[in-house]
Amino acid sequence: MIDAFLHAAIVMTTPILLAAIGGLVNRIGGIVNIGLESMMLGGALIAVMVSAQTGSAGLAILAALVTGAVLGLLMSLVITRLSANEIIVGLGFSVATAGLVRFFLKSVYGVSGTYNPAGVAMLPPIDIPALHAAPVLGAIVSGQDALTWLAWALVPATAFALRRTRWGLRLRATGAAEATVRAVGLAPLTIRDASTVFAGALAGLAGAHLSIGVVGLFNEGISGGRGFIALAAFYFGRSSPWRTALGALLFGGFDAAQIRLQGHWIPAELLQALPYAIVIAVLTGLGLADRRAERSGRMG
Amino acid sequence: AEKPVALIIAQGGLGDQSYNDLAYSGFKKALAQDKLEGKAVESKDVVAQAADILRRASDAGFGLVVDLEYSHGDPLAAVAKDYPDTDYVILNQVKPGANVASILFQEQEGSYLAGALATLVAKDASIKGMSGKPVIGVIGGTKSVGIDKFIVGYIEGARAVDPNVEVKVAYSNNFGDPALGLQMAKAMFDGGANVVYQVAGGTGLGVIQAAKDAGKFAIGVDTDQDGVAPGAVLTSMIKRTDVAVETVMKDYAGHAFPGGKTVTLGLAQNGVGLSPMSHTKDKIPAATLAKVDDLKTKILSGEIKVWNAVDQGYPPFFK
Amino acid sequence: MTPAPAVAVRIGARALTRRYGALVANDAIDLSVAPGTIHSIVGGNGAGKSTLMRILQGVDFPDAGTVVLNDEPVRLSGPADAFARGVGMVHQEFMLAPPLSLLENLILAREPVGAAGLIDWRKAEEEAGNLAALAGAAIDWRLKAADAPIHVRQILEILRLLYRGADVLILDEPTAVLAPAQIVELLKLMGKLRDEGRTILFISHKLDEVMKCSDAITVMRAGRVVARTTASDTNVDALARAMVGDHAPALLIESRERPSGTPLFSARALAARDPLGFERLGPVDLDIRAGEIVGVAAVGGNGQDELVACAAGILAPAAGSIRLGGEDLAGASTARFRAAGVGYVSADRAHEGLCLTASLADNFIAGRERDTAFSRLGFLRPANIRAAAARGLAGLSVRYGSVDDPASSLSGGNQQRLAIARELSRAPRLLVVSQPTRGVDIAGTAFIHNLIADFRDRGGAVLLVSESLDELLALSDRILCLFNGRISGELSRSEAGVETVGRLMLGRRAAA
Amino acid sequence: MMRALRPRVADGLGAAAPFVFALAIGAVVLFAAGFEPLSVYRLMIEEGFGGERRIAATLTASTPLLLTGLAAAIAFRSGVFNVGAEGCFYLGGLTAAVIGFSAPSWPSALVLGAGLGAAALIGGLWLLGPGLLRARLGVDEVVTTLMLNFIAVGITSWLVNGPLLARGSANSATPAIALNATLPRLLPPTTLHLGFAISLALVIAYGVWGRFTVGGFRSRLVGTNPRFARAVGIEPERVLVATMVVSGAVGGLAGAIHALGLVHRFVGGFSPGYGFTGIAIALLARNSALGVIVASILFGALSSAGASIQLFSNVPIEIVQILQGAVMVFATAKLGRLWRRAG
Ligand SMILES: Nc1ncnc2c1ncn2[C@@H]1O[C@H](COP(=O)(O)OP(=O)(O)OP(=O)(O)O)[C@@H](O)[C@H]1O
Ligand SMILES: Nc1ncnc2c1ncn2[C@@H]1O[C@H](COP(=O)(O)OP(=O)(O)OP(=O)(O)O)[C@@H](O)[C@H]1O
Ligand SMILES: [Mg+2]
Ligand SMILES: [Mg+2]
Repeated sequence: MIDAFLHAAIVMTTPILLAAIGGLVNRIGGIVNIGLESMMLGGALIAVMVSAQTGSAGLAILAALVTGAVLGLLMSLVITRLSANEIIVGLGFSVATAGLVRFFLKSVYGVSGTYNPAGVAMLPPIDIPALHAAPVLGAIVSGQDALTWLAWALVPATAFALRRTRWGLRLRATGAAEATVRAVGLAPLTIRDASTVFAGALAGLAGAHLSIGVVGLFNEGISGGRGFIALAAFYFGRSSPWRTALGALLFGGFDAAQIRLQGHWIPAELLQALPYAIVIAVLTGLGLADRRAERSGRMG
Repeated sequence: AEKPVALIIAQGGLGDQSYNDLAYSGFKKALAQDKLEGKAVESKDVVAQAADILRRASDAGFGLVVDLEYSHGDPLAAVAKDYPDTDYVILNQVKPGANVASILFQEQEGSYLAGALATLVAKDASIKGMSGKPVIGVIGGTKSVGIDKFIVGYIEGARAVDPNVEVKVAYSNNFGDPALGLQMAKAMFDGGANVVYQVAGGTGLGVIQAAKDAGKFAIGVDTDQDGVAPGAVLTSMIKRTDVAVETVMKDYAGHAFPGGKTVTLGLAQNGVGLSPMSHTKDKIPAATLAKVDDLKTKILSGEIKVWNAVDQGYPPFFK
Repeated sequence: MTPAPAVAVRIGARALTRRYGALVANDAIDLSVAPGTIHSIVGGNGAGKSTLMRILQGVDFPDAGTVVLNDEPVRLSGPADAFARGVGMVHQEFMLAPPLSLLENLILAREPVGAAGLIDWRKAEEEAGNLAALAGAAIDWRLKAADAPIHVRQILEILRLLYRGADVLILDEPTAVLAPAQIVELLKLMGKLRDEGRTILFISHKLDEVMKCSDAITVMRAGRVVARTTASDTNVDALARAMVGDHAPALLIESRERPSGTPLFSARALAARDPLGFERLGPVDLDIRAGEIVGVAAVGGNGQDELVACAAGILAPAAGSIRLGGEDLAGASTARFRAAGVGYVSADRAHEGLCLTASLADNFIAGRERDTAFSRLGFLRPANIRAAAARGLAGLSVRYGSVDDPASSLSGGNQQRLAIARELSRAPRLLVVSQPTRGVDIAGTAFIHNLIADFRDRGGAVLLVSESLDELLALSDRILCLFNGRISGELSRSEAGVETVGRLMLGRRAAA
Repeated sequence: MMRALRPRVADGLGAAAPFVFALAIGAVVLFAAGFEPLSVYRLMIEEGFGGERRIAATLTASTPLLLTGLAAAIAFRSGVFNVGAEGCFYLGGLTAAVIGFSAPSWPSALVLGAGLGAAALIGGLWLLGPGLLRARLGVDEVVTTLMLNFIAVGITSWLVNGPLLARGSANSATPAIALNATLPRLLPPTTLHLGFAISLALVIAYGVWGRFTVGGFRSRLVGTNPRFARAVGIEPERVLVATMVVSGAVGGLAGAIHALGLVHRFVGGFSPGYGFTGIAIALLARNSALGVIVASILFGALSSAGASIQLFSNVPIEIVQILQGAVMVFATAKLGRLWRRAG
């Protein structure tokens, strides 16, 4: 029972984590990405289409990555080059992309909402025979797909890259002081665009994980608000990949838990609202802690 | 020729893999068969635009308006009074008016049979994948009384064949999230459920996928979903919304619109019922099928009256 | 380093023009800077100095004319291009990423990378160490830029140019935020760099500095070059005349004897933290009497900002008490401080002193909108508001279009006049003033000094913080020196001199 | 007084540009799908504004947007990025519906007053928390108000499925409100109701408030420069909390007017995202009252025409969503830069 729960928690965490890492990097570069949802949706659809066409999950993933990246670039250009408000652009992108996806499905495939072609190649789970039998660990790591591994590998990799590579340094500088970055001869807007492209690519992968990693079909509701959950996760994480991962895990774990807890203590509607309340509670706690630290002061 | 027909799509829109899609397919079929003109109207804001859309269609010379949106009941009754020459159809509720036809479904009756079959199959360890224990599940797309009408009937049917049955109930809060549906069903299968009934539109496609992965059974809903994953879908609780729309349009084309009448579509009218089970029939012992048939006969004869959560409220065995 | 090339003009401009709308910020500028020299550019506020420098650095682009490098006209594509040609600039505003460490700020855009494309921190530290040694500065490279003292940030910006291999250094008002001792250090460093063959473009409003360090001087006024000279051919007065044109202002403030009586403002055991939570101030005791200007001298980051913020009621003290005219203001809101009679002229004109997007009229009455003169039953009285603003501005000889224009339409010096006028129009009892003339030209400075002295003469109390010792010595009746958040000495007007104050600011004892 | 509403020509052009862009993008999509964009747009204009009834339908559709746009504008003006109007809309709608069906014997004015007032109160209280959190602890209000939307939807759908469910209803809905609780129709038989006039009046009052009152003056200073505001003795925290509460109250009121004026009960799917559309409207309007009115009516027309054009053409409804999304994308973009770059 606990094994199944842990396994499900990891599966549910993967798309949130992928999108949240992207959103985190984007935010460090200076853009709060509200459009992750649309990039997920685009990635999910393209993944199913390419997978059904070619029978290759690898190509499908690549296509989802590119789709998310292109959507990210488009969104970024409006924000950086036309100085538009990132929040409204992100919301608009989500609305317009949802409409476009439906419009596309109707006019190309003559279907509404769901696209369920034959011959979708799924992402294969990676079994680790040595760990399969291990009690808790086996359930967590065995039988997960490549995108889940990628998502978790990205956590330390992102933390490392932010600290130790020139791209990380430039990204942090861009988010903190755009004029400075321009003055030293770099192109802050391009750096910012690159971070949105990265976020879009990861959100595209998150979509692919949902459509060809979990179910093998596309539905217009498949992103299920996970882009917004990812937003909460990286806000929670502030600028730390590890804390962001913790936030994503909180939501993924909660999703896995709530489907097991339903009908036991509280009504399903309220149970499902709980993670949002937890986010507020955690932010309040962090705010209080900051305030206390400020009150008690530091030695300088 | 007759004046054209308008079909007003309910919340959730086309693509819900369920109610709207089914009605729409009946609508298209009727247009072709009866040589009618017609348009379907979708709106993100369908709740608020009730009277506006109904009046616009009536003003624009549509002769029949079929409204799928539940919240349009009262506005439809009001608009219908102003347009005596236009016919209206409302579903799932009864509204007055000589030019208004009401269509009611008895989804609880078909769900009752689904629950009974699910329990019998679950208890039969000779069927591949079944544990032999009376544990089954159901996943609703949202917590609402319209969905609970299915769920209550399902539970009642399960209890009819085994009072000790355990029925796991959960709601996905989303009709379009198959990944969530898959995880929810998986949790139920992991928890010992043998058969899971889905009443959750696109989310339910994930439930079927999970049954296939787990070597258990799902039960489809609305359309015959047995073919979605042949062998993994035990049966489907078919609700003939398409037939209802098709029939009423045919009557309209033939100048026999059932204005002022209430059309009830239950087991007796073949408006709801189980699918032919073309992929699974062979795996199920004949006695089990006979038992389900027997229950069906009893419902038809009135010997069994299945609980209708919409009319009767919630029964004591369901919270 | 780069050997001085055999050219006549290392950097310069030819008929260079830059317009902002109707305003001609640079009007057919010709400039020639010889290699291996320190070339100063002086001029009043808005003369166009920064604009010219930004164009030379490729951050901005001319509408007509060209930049000249090594005798050749060139078209710079951007700052990266300028860096590639050996030209680097320290901007008037700090160009550092606050949350990054000093080392990270140093290497940004030219990071040493080692194996696998990772930043080679050891190499970075080594180069940083060499540069610090060259500048004769001790720098904790791990400190966040936000936490570093101002002079360290200023030095870092110069070191960054050297790190990038620039041999032309454009320094736009680098001394504006430094204490006297630090200015001396900086000028020394500049001389050393020049002697090594580098070319330096230096901008400052402090003409004595300019006289001290320059090989050549170009004077700008209203977008044009009005004089070219050398330090040996001119003097401070001549330069000032060239800058402002005909009307050179008189600069004489009379000192006052120390007034007696109970203090109007009195702080006891006052302590405060900066926004990052570091103890910066205190505990200090401070009294100010009506009719007295108390000046505070301190090197940046020694608690004077916190003192000002506490006295103005912007910052809640970590400990201690503040009383004004007997009223206890401990824990009171800014609004209560103001109601009690505190006026405040912020050092941060653009963000705290004014609301640049709001109209002149709104800026003038902001904070008094509830007065019956300006509103009735919650409704504003626009006619009264505009009339009051017009009256207020009339006495300041501020040039403006309409009181409905945004405050951003005023030049920097005029913005400062507006900010001070607003505070004085409230008839405060205590005026807290921080850096009243930072970046203000000579004429504006004199005007502002007169406003402050007038207020004192009418019985007002003034707390004055300034980085300019000249200003403190010209205005203050009494000078307090802060070092490490504590009062390191107190001098009367007659005792105070640049030497003594400078020593106390650095925590050393005053000479007997 | 009209000065507050008088548009500046340049502002007007600036605000129209996003629509032009969105229409161009929509035209490409339509063309690609084999439709004639111009005739689709002509049909949309006819369905949006062609005749009294269509105009009434458009104004009805714009009513909730006027108020959610107003709720957003009030907040943005003071520098608070409140995205929580959606949640307030749900809570306000449910509150008003409950009062509306519970007191069938009260005088109409009383029950309407109670319904609208209670909804405003609930909406205001709902956002008091985020206001205080931001003012006291610096907790980002975008996240807290976004999260509160999900929570409000959860709470209302629980209530409407359980304790407040109408007997015999096959979907989540409260009983219908009593006749005394319905806002009167302005132009029968169209659905245009008194709520439109109330909403319009409130937006105009906002324009007057923002320009001519002490409160509007303070909110503008706090919104553009909070440090300056503090330095001259205005307390940004007070303004911020008050703003959040007022914004929430307007959001709650919007829901109440929607329930009492149009839907006549609370049902599942009560708002198709009016709160979020309101954000777009406020940004598009640059927080000006006139802008809110114009943008609300345009979005209302898009919605009402989007539904009814389907009766006369085969254009998929998604074109409305695409247009709306595209307007949002370009709402705050400085489109002039495209030309400067090219030129
Ligand atoms: N980006 C800009 N847009 C519009 N006007 C500008 C801009 N930058 C500078 N100006 C105007 O150009 C003129 C010259 O400004 P500049 O900053 O070059 O003056 P400065 O000599 O450096 O003055 P200061 O001594 O105050 O630093 C001023 O009137 C200024 O207001
Ligand atoms: N310092 C302040 N900062 C922000 N808002 C304020 C401040 N003072 C009052 N308000 C707001 O202005 C409105 C009027 O309040 P009130 O009459 O107390 O203002 P006031 O400035 O104290 O007036 P008065 O000067 O007449 O005493 C209230 O909405 C209040 O919240
Ligand atoms: Mg300058
Ligand atoms: Mg200056």
